[in-house]
Amino acid sequence: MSESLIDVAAPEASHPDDQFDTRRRPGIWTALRRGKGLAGLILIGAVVALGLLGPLLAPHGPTEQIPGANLVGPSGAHWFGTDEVNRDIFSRTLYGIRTDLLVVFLAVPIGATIGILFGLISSWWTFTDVVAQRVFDLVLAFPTLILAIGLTAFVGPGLRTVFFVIVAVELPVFGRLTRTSVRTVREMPYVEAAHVVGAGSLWQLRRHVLPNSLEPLLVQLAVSMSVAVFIEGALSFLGLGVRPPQPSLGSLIRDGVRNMYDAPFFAVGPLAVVVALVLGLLLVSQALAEARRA
Amino acid sequence: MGHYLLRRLPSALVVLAIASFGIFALVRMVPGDPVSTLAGPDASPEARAAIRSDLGLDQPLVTQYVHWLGQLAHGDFGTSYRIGGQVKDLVADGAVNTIVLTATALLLAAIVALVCSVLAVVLDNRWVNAALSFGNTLAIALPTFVTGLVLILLFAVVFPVLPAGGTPPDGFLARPDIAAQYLLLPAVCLALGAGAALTRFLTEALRTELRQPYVTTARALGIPRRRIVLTQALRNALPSAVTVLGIQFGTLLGGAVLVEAIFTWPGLGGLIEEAISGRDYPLVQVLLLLSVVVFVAIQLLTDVIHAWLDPRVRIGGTA
Amino acid sequence: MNTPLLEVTDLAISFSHPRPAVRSVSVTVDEGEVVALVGESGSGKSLTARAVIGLLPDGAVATGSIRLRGDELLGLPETSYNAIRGRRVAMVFQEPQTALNPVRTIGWQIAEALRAHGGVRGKAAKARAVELLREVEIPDPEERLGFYPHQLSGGQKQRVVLALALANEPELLLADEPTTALDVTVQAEILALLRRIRDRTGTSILIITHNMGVVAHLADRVVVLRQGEVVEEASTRDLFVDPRHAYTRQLLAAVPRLPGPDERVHAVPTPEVPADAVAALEYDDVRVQYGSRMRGRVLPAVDGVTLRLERGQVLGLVGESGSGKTTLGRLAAGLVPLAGGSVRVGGEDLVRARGRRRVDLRRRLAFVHQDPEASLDPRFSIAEAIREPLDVHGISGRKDRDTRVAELLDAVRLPASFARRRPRELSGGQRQRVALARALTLDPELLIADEPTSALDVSVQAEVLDLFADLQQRLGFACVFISHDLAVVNKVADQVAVLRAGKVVESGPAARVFGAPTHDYTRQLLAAVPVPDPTVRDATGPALREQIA
Amino acid sequence: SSAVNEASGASGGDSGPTDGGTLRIGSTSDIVPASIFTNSSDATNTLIGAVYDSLIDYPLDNLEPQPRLATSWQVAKDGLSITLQLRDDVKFHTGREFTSKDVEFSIKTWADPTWTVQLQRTAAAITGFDTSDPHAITLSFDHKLSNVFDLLDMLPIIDSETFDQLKTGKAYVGTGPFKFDSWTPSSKLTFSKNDDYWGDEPHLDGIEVDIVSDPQAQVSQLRSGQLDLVTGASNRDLETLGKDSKFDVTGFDGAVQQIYVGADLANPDLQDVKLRQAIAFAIDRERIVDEVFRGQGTPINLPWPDYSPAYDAEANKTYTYDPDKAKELVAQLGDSPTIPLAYPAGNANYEAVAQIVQANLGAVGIKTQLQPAEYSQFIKQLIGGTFGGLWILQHGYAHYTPSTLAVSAYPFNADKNASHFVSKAYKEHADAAWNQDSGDSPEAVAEYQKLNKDLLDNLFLIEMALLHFQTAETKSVHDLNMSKRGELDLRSTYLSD
Ligand SMILES: Nc1ncnc2c1ncn2[C@@H]1O[C@H](COP(=O)(O)OP(=O)(O)OP(=O)(O)O)[C@@H](O)[C@H]1O
Ligand SMILES: Nc1ncnc2c1ncn2[C@@H]1O[C@H](COP(=O)(O)OP(=O)(O)OP(=O)(O)O)[C@@H](O)[C@H]1O
Ligand SMILES: [Mg+2]
Ligand SMILES: [Mg+2]
Repeated sequence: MSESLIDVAAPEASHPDDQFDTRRRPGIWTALRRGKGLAGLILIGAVVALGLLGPLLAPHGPTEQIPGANLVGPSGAHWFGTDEVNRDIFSRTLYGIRTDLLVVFLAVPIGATIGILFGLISSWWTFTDVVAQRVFDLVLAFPTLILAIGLTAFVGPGLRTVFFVIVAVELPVFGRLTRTSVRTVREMPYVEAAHVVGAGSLWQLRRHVLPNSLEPLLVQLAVSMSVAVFIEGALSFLGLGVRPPQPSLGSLIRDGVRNMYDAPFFAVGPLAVVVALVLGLLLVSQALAEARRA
Repeated sequence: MGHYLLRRLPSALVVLAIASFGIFALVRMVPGDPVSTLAGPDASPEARAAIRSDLGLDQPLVTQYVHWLGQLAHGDFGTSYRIGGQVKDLVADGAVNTIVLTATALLLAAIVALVCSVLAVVLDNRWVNAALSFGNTLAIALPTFVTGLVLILLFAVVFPVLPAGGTPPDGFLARPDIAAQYLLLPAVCLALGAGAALTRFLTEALRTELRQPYVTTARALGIPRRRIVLTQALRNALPSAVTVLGIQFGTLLGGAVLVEAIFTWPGLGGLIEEAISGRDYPLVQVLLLLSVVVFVAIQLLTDVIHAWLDPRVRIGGTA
Repeated sequence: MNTPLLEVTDLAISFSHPRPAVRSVSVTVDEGEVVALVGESGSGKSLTARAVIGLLPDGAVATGSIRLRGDELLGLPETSYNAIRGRRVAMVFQEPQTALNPVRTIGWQIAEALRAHGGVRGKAAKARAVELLREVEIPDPEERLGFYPHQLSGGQKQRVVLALALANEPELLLADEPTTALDVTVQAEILALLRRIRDRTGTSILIITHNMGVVAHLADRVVVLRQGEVVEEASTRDLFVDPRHAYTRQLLAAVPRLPGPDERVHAVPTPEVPADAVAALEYDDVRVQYGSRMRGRVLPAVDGVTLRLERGQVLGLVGESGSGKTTLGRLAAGLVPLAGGSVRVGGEDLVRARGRRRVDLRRRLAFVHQDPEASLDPRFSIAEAIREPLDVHGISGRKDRDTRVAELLDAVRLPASFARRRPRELSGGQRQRVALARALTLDPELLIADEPTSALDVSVQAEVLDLFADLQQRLGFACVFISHDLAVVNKVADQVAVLRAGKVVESGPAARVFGAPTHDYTRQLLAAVPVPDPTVRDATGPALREQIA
Repeated sequence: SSAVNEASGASGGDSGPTDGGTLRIGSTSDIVPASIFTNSSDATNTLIGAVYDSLIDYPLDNLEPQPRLATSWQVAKDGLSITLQLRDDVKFHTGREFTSKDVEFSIKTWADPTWTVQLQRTAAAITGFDTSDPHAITLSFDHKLSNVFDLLDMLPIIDSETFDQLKTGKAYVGTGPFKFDSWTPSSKLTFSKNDDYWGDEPHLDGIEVDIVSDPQAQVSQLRSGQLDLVTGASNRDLETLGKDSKFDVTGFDGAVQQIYVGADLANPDLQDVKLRQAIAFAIDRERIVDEVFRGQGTPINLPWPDYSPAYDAEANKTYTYDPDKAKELVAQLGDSPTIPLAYPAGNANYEAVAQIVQANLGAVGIKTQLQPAEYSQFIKQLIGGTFGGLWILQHGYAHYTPSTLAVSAYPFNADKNASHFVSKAYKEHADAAWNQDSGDSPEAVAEYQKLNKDLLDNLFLIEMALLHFQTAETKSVHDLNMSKRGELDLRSTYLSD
């Protein structure tokens, strides 16, 4: 009897198959290596590569004015046509990508990071929460335009302004979103469980609350990155954005739209790039969200 | 809910007080001044001095601020430098248009987001998802000034079925059918971006909800997926969507500036742009203050809706 | 020969990990029959049941055959399944804590279940909901209809889930541990209810349980599972009398028992406690109220409790569901705001302690949540979850921590390979053991264990309890042990407190309370304990209770 | 029912003037009541042109005064006063009769600096008013006023009784062909026909001015039939519309503006005139006119149109596009640092011109940095003279008596200008040109030559092009006119259907 007891009570570890259970968990990286994630990465990669290799690929300088080529349509010589001051739109698009990469992949993440940190930390205590939320209200209440004008007063127009404006615009968005998630997640028993074993606020925030609040933030990040190009364009529209003659996707699209009736081709190239970039971003964010849900 | 609002009121008032000062100072910190835009480049220095004292801008800043506060306390919002009328009337006129436009857009965005995300989740069909996802991308990627002009080109110029812009000549109430036609293009244009972003959020949130154990319970009871999504998952996913909508509202108001310009919609967007470029301090100040009030209110509202949607927030405590 | 109601043949279920979760299970349930599925934790009981109702977790691949009255269910499209679920086959899931929609009232959820099969609506639905709640012994059913899940105690939730499953009077009820969170009296009611339903409507029941008493009490036939395979199948009587397989014998041998009436001790000397010793935990006239005072509706959950737990002792908390056991436990961990009285841990007030002191106190204290599923971060692997207390306090190096994790996994009888899994990929009992392992990580001085073994089969439970006793002996920690299983409490606890409606009705040394109960309620409890012996089935339960009462 | 059908106007061929219809005009910017007399926006211009009459009218293409409210006039021998005979059949829209008192009131209003009209100094120089005859007035001057007719052409005769309402934008009462009905700020202005007009009764029943700030939206609404006429379309759109059989583009050659590059001499790099000459040689004016303004302009060195008494065809060719010469000049100066080049942001034409100028200058070795500035800020910099480099802007008034420009247009002001250009000679010449009996006497012309030389030698302001004013309208709009002031003259305009 006692023999058999030992035999049958042996823990499940004794099962031989278990030794092989060492596969890597399908994580974020796997999600990016197939399906949607891969397609998104390729799109983003292509746009980034075009931007980085711009100087090598561009047939003309970004500000080079080609005599006589005034707003001519797409052709072998000018793939995307030329603009109203005789510049090659294709070349400008390539250089324009570089500007937007900076905005999309630097300004938005910076704003998002600060916003998330702010939202995380402030929402932990009631007092800071109230203060932070009201501050976010205030910042959100100022339309982008006014923020931009206000900021130009201090730093002057240009890429820097665009950068600051986007950081300032994204900060409260992420702050508020983080706070909402935090309020739900912090009620979860597993956060309490960490609290019980003595984990401090920071630990709970970093290890439990943040990772479990990421879904909406990931979506917002993709959306914000997409919208950044547009904010950049709108600012250029008001003369607060990237200064001419420096190209940017937003200002190229804006110029294209200005010439919509005469040169409908103008905006197509830059728009295609933006759509590719946005599609890439959304696909990647979708893939990541799916991977996190799985 | 009453006491809940009451509890929030003091902080809201503090925000308004701080905002009023912040706005007052900020507006004056921005370079350029109302006198030079009013007087134009060719005015003589005397002319400018005359205008300056006319507007009371020669007074010390603190005096001006106190004066303004005093006015506000009496419900007097001042007179516009440039346009000349009572700020109150100007804002009221513009506000009606803007409210109609943004409310319609918000409604459209919410409906589109609800329909699209529920469709995506309920059908869960590859092609439907791909189509929705692509539509989404376009809506997010295309700037308002592109979609606006394309819409006008399509529906007003090439196929002239809708007005290219402007507000209904007889107001919104006289002929609702006509008003709707005037409203359609700008509202759609404004709603696109917000609607698309919201769709993304809601779809993700719904997908997450569908993995919750209570959904398994519901499925085990034989409740069809469609119904689970509509009556249970949606309700759980909505609070975060409402927050996003509250945040999106800012973007929406920002977009309104552009949309109002493209569609010649005489609302607050155009007014604020004009007021800023003309450094029309009284008008800018009131508009910004209004914006802050609206935002504080919107945030209050989202919190209330939150509490209304989620009993755990409303009733408190965890089991 | 007539076809059985349910016929599962050669069911195998596998996931991406190499070892199949279910290898080959064949079970039949005849019309009106109650079949019990028992076996080792993690042996595939829950998965088998879920396969029947077509709700296997993502990534599960099932082969074999599942027939309901001869119709194949495996591989049936979702839409056809909907007509079957709830109406013909209903299921009560193992973990009731998260099984309810948090933002809908329970009344709504029951009405929705009724609506799903074109049943009653409106007023009639409400009446039926009240009836159902009453049937599952929920007090004040009319009022509770408007409650949200988070306002109910664990046992109440479990009963609501049962009510949901019974709403449409299914032909087959799959009940996965339907009574784990219930106190014995309610459990007895539920068992009686299940039997009543079977008798009245001819509903067949496939019940999964660890409680051999429940099996003995309810089941006609027993199927014993181990490592995804059926090791034995027999009628209840035969199984208890003449278990064939070694595992079954071990299972039966491990069943903890309460002392029989003749073994009862009448006077037990109270152990000597030095008068000046600092108690490990002290409740002094503690009061807790839930609900908002501003709404004017206050529910006293704990009402003037005074208890004292000496160092190195185990205090068993028993009592009906919703009587405030969990609340008392949470109080000790400083998780519930006090409405009155004081709680001292090692002589210190945890609620008032601040900063380092608080962290220090916390470190010496461990807590096992009643609901292990919810208390494990879904994004943490098992290893991370167990290691977290070490990480938090920065104790020892990385390697040592990993060793410790392996040690603990082994101690709770989990294979080391589970370290990489997420909580979702474990069975209920496995998760509970993870939660226990996590609580033991830091060698606590005070352990608050809220139903730590409710989801464990008796064999594993026996081992875990042995381990527990061993550790307790070695480390000398004090423990608050909350359980519905009086036999278990009897086995581990030095002191016992019996709670009812937030008040202590009786407390004292375990042997005395269980041996010579002085309070009626305690006697009721003891009488309601199902005896793991099918032959005495009729002598227990309500009948006996009445006798005693 | 469809909003489009209800909104779309009549269209079709022309069968002679017909009465009726409302002309819907798209304007870029709204009126600003506080500066209603400054020609500051196209809507203001339309309002002034529709509601008010002036005493005299200049034809578009010369400077010979024609009667309007004044039937005849006589300048005194000493050039220090003028007597005008006024019409006696004119009534304000309120029904009140128009008299010489109203002329006095109008001139005095203009002399008030708070209205900031360009000819304020000229109006202020009129100090004596003899209004004893209600239908004649004698104005006496402080000093000779060679440009008094400019004032009489520009000055609208306003009603003193409703003046308070004018200040707040509530009412605009004049004697003109249309009566002001309503103004909805930043939305629209409406006017209706003045049935008691002293001249030929207008054909149109009314005018509606829609404020459509986006030039492209104007074109869209014109194309979709919501507007009949737009004043703010871009040159490129005008070109396209001109080719479209459904639309007409009308040019008004006499009402001109000039686009120029200003140079702030406070910047040490710009102090050397050689650099400014290099700039003048480096700019490809032909290209700017052709590509940006689609041929609707003339390259210039001096601001005057060809009918101006100050016009000098030869002098106007002093600086033609000559990059080599520019390079030579730059080479003589050695390296210069980057110079800021400001322009008003958000305007496609300015932006394009600025980029071309930058490229032109870059090609000859002058480095510049573009500085788009928001309009309000730009004006402030202009007034304060704080550009510290180059700037691009337009100016007007060169199509009037030349002295008007020198004494009234800010960039040319000899006393103080944005260029920080101070020159005794220039000031003397400007004053002398003003102090003439008549704007086209040989003495005056001699002074203009001196002024021209000052401008060309000092180049504190480098003229680029003279721009013509254009409108686009549907084919149903006929007989459209424009005053020299740039106001639409709709007295004889009619809509065909
Ligand atoms: N979602 C999943 N992914 C991977 N493995 C799983 C999953 N769910 C269960 N398993 C594994 O399948 C086996 C059987 O699980 P099941 O839940 O059926 O056990 P059980 O018999 O109900 O145990 P318990 O009595 O502890 O509830 C276990 O070893 C478990 O680890
Ligand atoms: N957050 C809450 N809000 C309101 N009431 C609550 C809350 N948590 C618990 N209660 C109520 O307090 C009482 C005691 O609950 P508690 O969880 O302590 O019971 P329990 O003895 O642990 O029951 P079980 O054995 O069912 O787990 C119950 O009546 C319950 O409904
Ligand atoms: Mg199980
Ligand atoms: Mg409990």
